[in-house]
Amino acid sequence: MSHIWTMIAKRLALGVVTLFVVSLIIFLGTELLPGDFAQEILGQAATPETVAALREQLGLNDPMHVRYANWLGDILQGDLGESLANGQSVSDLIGRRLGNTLALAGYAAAIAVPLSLMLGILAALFRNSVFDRAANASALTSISFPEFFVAYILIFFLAGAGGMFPSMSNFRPDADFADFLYRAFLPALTLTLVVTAHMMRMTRAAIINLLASPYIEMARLKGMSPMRIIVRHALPNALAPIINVIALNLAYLITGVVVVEVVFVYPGLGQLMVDSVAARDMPVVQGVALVFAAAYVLLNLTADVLATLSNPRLVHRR
Amino acid sequence: MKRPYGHMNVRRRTVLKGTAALGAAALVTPWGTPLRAQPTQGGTLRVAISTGGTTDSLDPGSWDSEFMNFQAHTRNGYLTEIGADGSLVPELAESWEASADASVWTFRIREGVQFHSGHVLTGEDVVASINHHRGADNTSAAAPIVADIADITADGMTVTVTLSAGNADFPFVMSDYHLPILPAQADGTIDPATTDGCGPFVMNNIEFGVRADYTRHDGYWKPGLPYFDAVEQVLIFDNAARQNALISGEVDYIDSADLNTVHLLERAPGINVLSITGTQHYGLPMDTRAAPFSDVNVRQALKYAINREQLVDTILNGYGSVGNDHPIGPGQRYFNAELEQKTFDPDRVAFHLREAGLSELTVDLNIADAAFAGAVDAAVLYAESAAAAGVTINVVREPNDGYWSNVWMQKPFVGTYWGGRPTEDWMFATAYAEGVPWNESYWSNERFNALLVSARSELDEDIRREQYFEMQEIVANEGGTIIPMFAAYVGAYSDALAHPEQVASNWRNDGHRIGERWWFA
Amino acid sequence: MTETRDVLLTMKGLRIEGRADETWTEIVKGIDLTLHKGEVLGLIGESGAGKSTIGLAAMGFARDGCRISGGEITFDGIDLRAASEEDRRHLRGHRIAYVAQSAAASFNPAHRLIDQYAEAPVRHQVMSRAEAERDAVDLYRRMQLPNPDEIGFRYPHQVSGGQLQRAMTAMAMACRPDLIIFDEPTTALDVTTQIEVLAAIRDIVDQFDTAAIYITHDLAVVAQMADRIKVLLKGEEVEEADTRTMLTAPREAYTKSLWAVRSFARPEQAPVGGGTPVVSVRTVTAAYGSVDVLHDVSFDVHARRTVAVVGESGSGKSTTARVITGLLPPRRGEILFNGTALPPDYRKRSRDQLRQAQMIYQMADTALNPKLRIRDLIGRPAQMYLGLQGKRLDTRIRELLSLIELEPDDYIDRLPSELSGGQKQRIGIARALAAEPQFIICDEVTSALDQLVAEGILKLLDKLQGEFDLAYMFITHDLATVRAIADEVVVMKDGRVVEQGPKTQMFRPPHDPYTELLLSSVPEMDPDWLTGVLGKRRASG
Amino acid sequence: MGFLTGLFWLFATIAAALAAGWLFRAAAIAASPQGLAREFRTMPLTASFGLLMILIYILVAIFAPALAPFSETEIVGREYMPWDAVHLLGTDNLGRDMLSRLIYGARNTVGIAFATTALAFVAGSVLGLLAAVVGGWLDQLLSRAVDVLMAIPALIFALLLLTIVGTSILNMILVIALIDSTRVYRLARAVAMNIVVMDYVEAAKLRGEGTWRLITREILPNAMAPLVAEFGLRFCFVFLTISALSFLGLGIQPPTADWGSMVRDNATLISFGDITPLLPAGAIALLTVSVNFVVDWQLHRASGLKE
Repeated sequence: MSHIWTMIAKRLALGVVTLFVVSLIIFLGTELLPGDFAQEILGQAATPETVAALREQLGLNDPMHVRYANWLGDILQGDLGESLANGQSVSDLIGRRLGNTLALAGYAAAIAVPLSLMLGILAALFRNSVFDRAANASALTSISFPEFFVAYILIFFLAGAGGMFPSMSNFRPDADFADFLYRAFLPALTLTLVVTAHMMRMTRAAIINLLASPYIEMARLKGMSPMRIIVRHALPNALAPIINVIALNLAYLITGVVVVEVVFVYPGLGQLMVDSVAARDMPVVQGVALVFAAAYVLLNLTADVLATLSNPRLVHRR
Repeated sequence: MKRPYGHMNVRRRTVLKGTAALGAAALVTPWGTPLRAQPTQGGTLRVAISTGGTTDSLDPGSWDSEFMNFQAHTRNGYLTEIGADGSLVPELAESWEASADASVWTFRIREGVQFHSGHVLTGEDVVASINHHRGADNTSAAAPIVADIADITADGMTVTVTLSAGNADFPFVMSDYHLPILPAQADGTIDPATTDGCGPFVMNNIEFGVRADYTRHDGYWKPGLPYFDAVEQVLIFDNAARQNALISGEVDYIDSADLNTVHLLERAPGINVLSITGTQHYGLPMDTRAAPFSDVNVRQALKYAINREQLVDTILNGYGSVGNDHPIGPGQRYFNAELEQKTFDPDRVAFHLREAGLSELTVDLNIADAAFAGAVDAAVLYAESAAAAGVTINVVREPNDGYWSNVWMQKPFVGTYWGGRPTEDWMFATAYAEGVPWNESYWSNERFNALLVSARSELDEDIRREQYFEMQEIVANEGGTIIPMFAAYVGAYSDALAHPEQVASNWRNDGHRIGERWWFA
Repeated sequence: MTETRDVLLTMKGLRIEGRADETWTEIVKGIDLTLHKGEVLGLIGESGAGKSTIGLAAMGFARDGCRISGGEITFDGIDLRAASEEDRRHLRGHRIAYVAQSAAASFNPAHRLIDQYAEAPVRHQVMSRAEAERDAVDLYRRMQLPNPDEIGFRYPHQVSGGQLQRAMTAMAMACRPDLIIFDEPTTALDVTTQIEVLAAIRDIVDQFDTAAIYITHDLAVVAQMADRIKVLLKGEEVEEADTRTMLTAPREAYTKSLWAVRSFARPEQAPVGGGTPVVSVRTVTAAYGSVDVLHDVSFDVHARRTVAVVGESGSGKSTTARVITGLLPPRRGEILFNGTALPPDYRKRSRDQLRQAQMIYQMADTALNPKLRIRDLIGRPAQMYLGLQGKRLDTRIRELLSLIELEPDDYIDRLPSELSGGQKQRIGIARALAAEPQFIICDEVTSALDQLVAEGILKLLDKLQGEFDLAYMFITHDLATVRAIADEVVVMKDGRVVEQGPKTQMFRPPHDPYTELLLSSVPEMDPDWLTGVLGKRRASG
Repeated sequence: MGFLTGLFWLFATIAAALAAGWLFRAAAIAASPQGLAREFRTMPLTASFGLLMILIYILVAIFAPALAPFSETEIVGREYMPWDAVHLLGTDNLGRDMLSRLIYGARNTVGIAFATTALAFVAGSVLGLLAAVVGGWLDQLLSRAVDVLMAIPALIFALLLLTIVGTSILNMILVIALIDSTRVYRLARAVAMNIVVMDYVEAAKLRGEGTWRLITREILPNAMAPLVAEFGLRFCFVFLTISALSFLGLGIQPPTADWGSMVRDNATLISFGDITPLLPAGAIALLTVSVNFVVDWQLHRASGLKE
């Protein structure tokens, strides 16, 4: 097992480097955007004098590399800084939103992952049947509609006047878990529809890919039932690609749901990032970008570790 | 409740015309629902606001979104208040008087007003609150409007303001939403991060870009107010989501309806649409220093080449009124109703082009939807009508992000919007006076500038009206900005809500005072 | 009465079709077969004979893309074609078991051996999981697997190929079936391993008196295992007889040609009397990472001579080839070509140096780009090294195709997938020849081929060597091949040369003990050979 | 009752689609030469239907000006006119002919999505194959760079880049292609890694072939199947990215008609049960499903799994 720990350590180190480069790219990217925080926040209602004064006050007149170095220095001491816009601590700001984002991602994943695995397995079992084709076609259809459109359709049918679910997930800060499940149901369902197809197709493909293997034929010749062959003999060997695609989709659920957040008024990180980019609120942009990149790196790492653990060749060396 | 679409159109048009004729703030009550006479107490008002962001802040100097503007009036009190009929009424200032040249103003502060924290209002609080926006290098958005204050002092419950030049409208300025009265600290400043206030509701929590929750301020000084027990204010940026929230009963009121589908929203059971034409207007400023816009005939030609009716019908879906190339709204005190309304007129375009010595005219219009909702579509429509009048307008689409930094007041022909200002002087002084920072068209007119200064301190109503009428005429015929339309504030609310007969037109949401003025039926 | 009860399996007029391009073609064309209880029937034939298909049909099973289209299959009174899929499934693994060619591929890599062992008995409700585990250990012991108590708890990749094959046989025995289908169970193994597996299989089949169908293409092997032998050709029966009769007196011409396959051997050549060798491997030590896999390997290859490098898998044969071609620069030592040292890394070698040494691979399937046509496959070296273009290139390609005895017009525009295994290997040879080299490395070029086909390839290589004065380095584990084609032999074990010299010397005692083991492990066409060898080894060891 | 009617129409549609596929396949077999005809014979009805649809989309895109009754941007009537004989699908929010915009939308949307996907594939697969073949520092450099780019959420990255470079169609194609190419790179590299170990690649290397020839002749043809499958999915992800960008105001800019923006512009109607926005959305969905049907067929052929 020690080699797995070595791998984790190496990958974590690499992850830190990735985060560093991501922060640099985001920083430069935001630098290249027209206008700066002072101009954007004061907007049309600002005179050149106020803009200049605010810029001076926030230290935006320092050269670029100085500002980046300062920011990096603070980060290394665990300080994400304060929002330029309202002086709130970036870690507080992100902390609250991150909780929401993770909750929604977890909610959607809790529906989507088992669902897509099940559908993928069934589609592989009944491959080329009507069920397979119908599942495939409806999955493709559901991912070919834009997210916001899926959301609107769900709202029309499931919310609306006298609907079963609220069209808005903006819950009170003191909401309890049941309330959360109720209010976040539609966004979670939307995200489920968006990610299920990809995972289902990969599950199906990964399983079918193995069906020509000699050990599958062996299982058939041992008189095993088709279901057992798929679940017991094909699935464990197909886990690596499936885990990878699940990780990719989980990363998407965490980092890519700004549109769903907007439609369902869900206070997540995506909206915070978009707002902060528009306002050029650099510390917040950087903070969120780091969180996103870290989520991606960690999920990938977890996927690799799980894929490794699912493969006895890599766990039990000779 | 359902009515055919065609019917609605007719009704809308009639009402709008009526509005213009009345010259007063317009209120569209849906198909004559009788207004409840007797306000009732209780309930939680849930309001969805359309703009705002995580970058909002509690500092009054930074407020620029509808979200913060709404919380400003829900939580705070102001020295003066603009009433539902557009007149100025006392709020925290009981009364005021001016010196003869309108340069020294004395405000009498109301006794016994309590902040939510229990602190009792004095003149010191007023001075501290105003001073927050004053001083060199002050970054407050309100800094320009208090720049004329040379000195402000308090003596118990009296506050004396000395201006560097006379201003007859100064009490109006004190109603600006950036200038809430907040409790002074020991050192004579206010805490810009405070959630205290002396308005009708106590703020329990605020999450920027998300929501704010309030409960009734039991010690509120206005007798019997507010009617609601609590207010929940949420931000819903997406048009469809906002409308869905109203239809599905998640909120009671939305501040802005999608003009594309407002006719469908009106048909939804239990939903009322509220359309208010105030001072909000959309414009197309030209840089009057740059050729060909430096020639007034070119400007006039471009003004006659736009089809205003079509823009109001298409871009505003009828919710608004045509503009006459000056920024004064039909509901304002000194609106010049006698001025000839410009219309689409190819002959006049040809005439002015001849006067300018041009056989043809081609200009670029740099615009983005950031300028106003539907700005690009408006530009496309404008280009079509102008083409019919022999003028070629190339619509250059610019990115929304960065529009105000890189395009507006940088390119010679662009789009803009103004929420408007409650007084003629304020509006003109902000965007039309020579050399002011927001003079979008870099326009300068001697007669206009002189009139502006003299009207400002003029206390005689008739002379003042005459002067403002003339200024509107000068701006309309010589100014550098095409103002084709005044856009109504179109909101919607559920049947459960009731409001006074007259709804204010100075801002959205009954002057952002729904919390104080409305009730559950 | 006794006669019918004794019969376990009958097939009558069995026909099986396979699908290619949406049309069905018959691949088994009316086979009759009878198998009695406790009897072992050998099915023998070349690839395409339908051996495996018939073997699977005995389980009522047809591979994807195949269907049983006619005839009867009766197992112990049950009509397998009429039985429901459910019933057939219940027979499989329970009363009829299967042992596949490659145990390494047929064990599920995700589960431990014992889980896979227990699956059939538990699922078919023959015994409980605990009983199955105990039983597994017992069978592992009988199969003479090392550490029978714990080997079941390993994953397939942790167990060697020979052991896996035995574990698979044990697994097939788990439900004590009446019939086992052995589908080339030792083909993928080294000779020294094969002999152990054969012995173990024979023992266990004897012990439980299980009937078996033993499928192979290796006559010597089937001779050791089967009571009767059936010879198949292209889905039809050639003849059937009991083993001794078949070996001593084959009736049909085809059978006779099969028997004669091992007769090819090129004439002995006089030893090389000096001169510069074409290729000289000088004290080469090479490593993968930090582990040395070759130690001080030296040998020479002269023009018109064939050096066979012999050894089991892992002995360093192929690594030596990689060092010579420059894919693996050695840690020490060097490669001389006509007396001049070659740059160790192929990327540093000149185009002409690359041209002079060519390689022919074991698996023609992976050695030919499946997306290129024959014209491009063998035209490319000619075009690249010799600058042939257009008409001249076309002529040269046709010439090469004639050399390898393929009709140019027929084959020039085919894809590799449209060729048989032997034809693919010929294309590999043509590709090497196209470069007009002096030296060719043949890496197990015949081990994936049927014996008749393999012999054809060997004869072709021999002919070409004479025509073009080629030097061959022949990597193989098959001593029959060595006997057939080599002039000199290099025996390798664990990265070292254990013995080298002219072929004649190598096949004459005394030997290095390892060479002895190798030689004695090659099965012979004598039904008593296996018993004899085992007896001898037991006596000496 | 409503449910049964819905079910009836669903089956009727599927039946009609399969019938169309069958007819198309019959026609294709009859019209094409021997070798091609054999390919078509193996084509399942779904793939045949998909191919037919793709063909129709291409024709519509090419002949848009001839097919559309009105111009793309011309305002021909009042806003939101109902369906009638002149404006078959009514008018949009500015009074432009809906059908004409749908037809022009085929040209813009399919063209842009295709160009973007193609670009992403060329860039991603060339670099991926190069990394696999050359290995060493180049592989490390490219792979780490791709890791970094993939760690930045795609939509937000696109937003940032588009804001920097401006929202022209060309920029949008480049930006989305850049982001998508990282995904293609990963796949191409993984696939190529399995191919470079093949003997025929070794043979080509030993022959002294150059890198470019190794990639184009030896590896690429053998990596096509998984890449083609990925192309199908990427193609619809590009649609989605473009429409998500439209949602956030950075997509294809008006007055150019594209389906993503048309869904966006009319999306609020769905809240009132008006099906107008379903038309462009359905156009996207139909194309996506069609493309993937064909891709599935090709993949099935390439996998060699016979069932």
